[in-house]
Amino acid sequence: MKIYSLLADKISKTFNSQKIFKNVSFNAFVGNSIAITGSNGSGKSTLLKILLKYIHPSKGDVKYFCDNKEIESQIIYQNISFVAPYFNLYEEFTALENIELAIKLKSKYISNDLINDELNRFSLFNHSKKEVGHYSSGMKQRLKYCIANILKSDFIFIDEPTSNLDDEGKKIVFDFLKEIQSTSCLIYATNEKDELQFANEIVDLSLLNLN
Amino acid sequence: MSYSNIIFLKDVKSEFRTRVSFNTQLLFTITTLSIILFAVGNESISIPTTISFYWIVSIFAAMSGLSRVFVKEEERGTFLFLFQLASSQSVFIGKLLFNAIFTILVNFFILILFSLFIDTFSANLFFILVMILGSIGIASVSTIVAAIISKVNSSTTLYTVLSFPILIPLLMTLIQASQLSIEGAFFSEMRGHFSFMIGYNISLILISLYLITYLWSE
Amino acid sequence: MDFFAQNQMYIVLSITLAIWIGVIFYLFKIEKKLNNLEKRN
Amino acid sequence: MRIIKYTTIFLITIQIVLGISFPLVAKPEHFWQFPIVIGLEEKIRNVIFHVPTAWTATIAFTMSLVYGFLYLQKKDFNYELKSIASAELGFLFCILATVTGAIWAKFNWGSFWNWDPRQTSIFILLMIYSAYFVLRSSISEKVKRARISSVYSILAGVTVPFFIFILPRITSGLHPGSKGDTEGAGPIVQFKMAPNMLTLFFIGLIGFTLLYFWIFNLRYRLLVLENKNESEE
Repeated sequence: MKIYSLLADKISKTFNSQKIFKNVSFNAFVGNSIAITGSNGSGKSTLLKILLKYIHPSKGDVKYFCDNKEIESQIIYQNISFVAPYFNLYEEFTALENIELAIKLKSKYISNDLINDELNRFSLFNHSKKEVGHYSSGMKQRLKYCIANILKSDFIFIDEPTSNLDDEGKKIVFDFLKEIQSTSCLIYATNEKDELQFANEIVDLSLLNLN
Repeated sequence: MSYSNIIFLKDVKSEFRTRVSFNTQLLFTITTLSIILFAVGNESISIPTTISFYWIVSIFAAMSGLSRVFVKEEERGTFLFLFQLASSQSVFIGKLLFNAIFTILVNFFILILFSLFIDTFSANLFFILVMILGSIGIASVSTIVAAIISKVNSSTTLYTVLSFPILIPLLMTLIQASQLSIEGAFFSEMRGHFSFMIGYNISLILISLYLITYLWSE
Repeated sequence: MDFFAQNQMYIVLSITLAIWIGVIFYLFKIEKKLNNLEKRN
Repeated sequence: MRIIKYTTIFLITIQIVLGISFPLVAKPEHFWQFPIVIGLEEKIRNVIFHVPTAWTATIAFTMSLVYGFLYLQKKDFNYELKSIASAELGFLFCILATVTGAIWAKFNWGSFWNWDPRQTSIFILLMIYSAYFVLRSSISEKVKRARISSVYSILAGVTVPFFIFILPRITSGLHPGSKGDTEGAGPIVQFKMAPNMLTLFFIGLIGFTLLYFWIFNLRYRLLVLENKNESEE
């Protein structure tokens, strides 16, 4: 079993000379999940996107390690899954087609009944043939979790885990978070107090915030 | 390499489902061609003019259809989903394949329309070869500029302003080569044009593969 | 009037030189301003 | 920097004084006399300004391309400032080259603009870099603007050699040095000029290149200052 870890080293981000946060450092690994908290606009989502290497940090850098060997940022996408309310799946495809696309691109081979179990777990089984465009926002969010769980990526990033979810959805996601906390390196952003239970280390951006 | 085929097939499937840009391009060619036919009336036009009409229709159809290939991902918010699934190069090659085949199909459609409606126009093998090389070139320029545009979130007019200067070398050679091919030139006369177009396409694709990695993240 | 006929060339020369000297002074002025600005911070 | 300044002044002043004042004589004996070139006569003096500006424009654009590439590799913002400074200068010299070229065309071929291959190349160069500046102005965030404009300058840079070296050769045109023009004097001069004219020609080239480096240095230092207090606010 390879040990994966992520090192954030003094990351700071300024946007056109307006400082968002400074010197964020932590080391995330399997079993040491990180929660990023802070008031709205303190840059939680920006920090998450920097960790994903989707946004360049102004200072400091993000390094991924597999058995203490740095992973080149060109191929880091293979080990990452990201769940957030502000991106969409392919709405003209059905749930199965979206899942199939993700599986093929990550060259993973997963049997159909395992997929059906996962869909069942996230209570999407009887909608799996419908186009994602007709899904409610809660169902779309659950489908993103379902894809992340099927791929079993080593790094899982989540922005506002329980957004657009009803109580039943929250329960499913809480079980999911508890389960993956021990299997993959979890980093998530939230400001709901009851979600902090899944983190071993909390990074509070409001303290580091300057403005 | 197979990842880009998956991306290509995904784009083809989503194009079949929505059929948005395919219809706009076909309608575009029909309207532009009908305007030309009204203007020409029934007197026969010389070969250079038919060639210039052909490439005007083809370029502007490409300009209107191909610029959306990356912007669509940004607008519909699916970019972050794609970002976590594939590398910038495989997505670029996938989109490039889609654009190239898409342009070739549209150009064949224009070819048929032109041979039906304009009698002086008779496409031969060399012309089709020129057209295919030209479509690959147009597609490669459009794909990399579409990637730039998708990051700048501004109107598609910027797309035309950015891609036109880069297309000019290809356009000049295309017009000369297609003129020669229609007039029935031998291969030896057109070898210079073919080698230029092949060289131009290869260097553009290689440069774009290097540049796309810098366009991938914010 | 034949003064202009023979040596038009020197008129052109003097105008060009005038423009060129103007450019040089302009550049030196900018350089001086830049040096002060750089000394200040 | 000091040597560059004074050599520039020295070289270009010589070029202007000698280039304009040397008389044109049918059979030159002394070194300070130019041979008359049939069909050009006095208009040959345009070589003092037109060719050096075109030459400096190419250097400036290539330098801008190189700095853009370095910025992408090294992520050091100073390279980006050098790339902008060089692109602006390139644009200025390109306009100068177009204007002097048009004046030359007016007297040599009767009209200011007649789509001679070399004129189309300069025009397209202007279009490329106006697209570059339009692109720059449509992005607000400093670092993103730097990255995307460097990407575009490299992408457009690939086509520039085509215009300068291939296009004039494959299409016939009126410009000296294009296909079918025997006596030839394009950017790649066939050195049919008299030796003294030739030395003056090179003095001009070196002088203008040094002038470019001098103004570039000033512009770069200005941009650095601008960038510094912009990020201090």
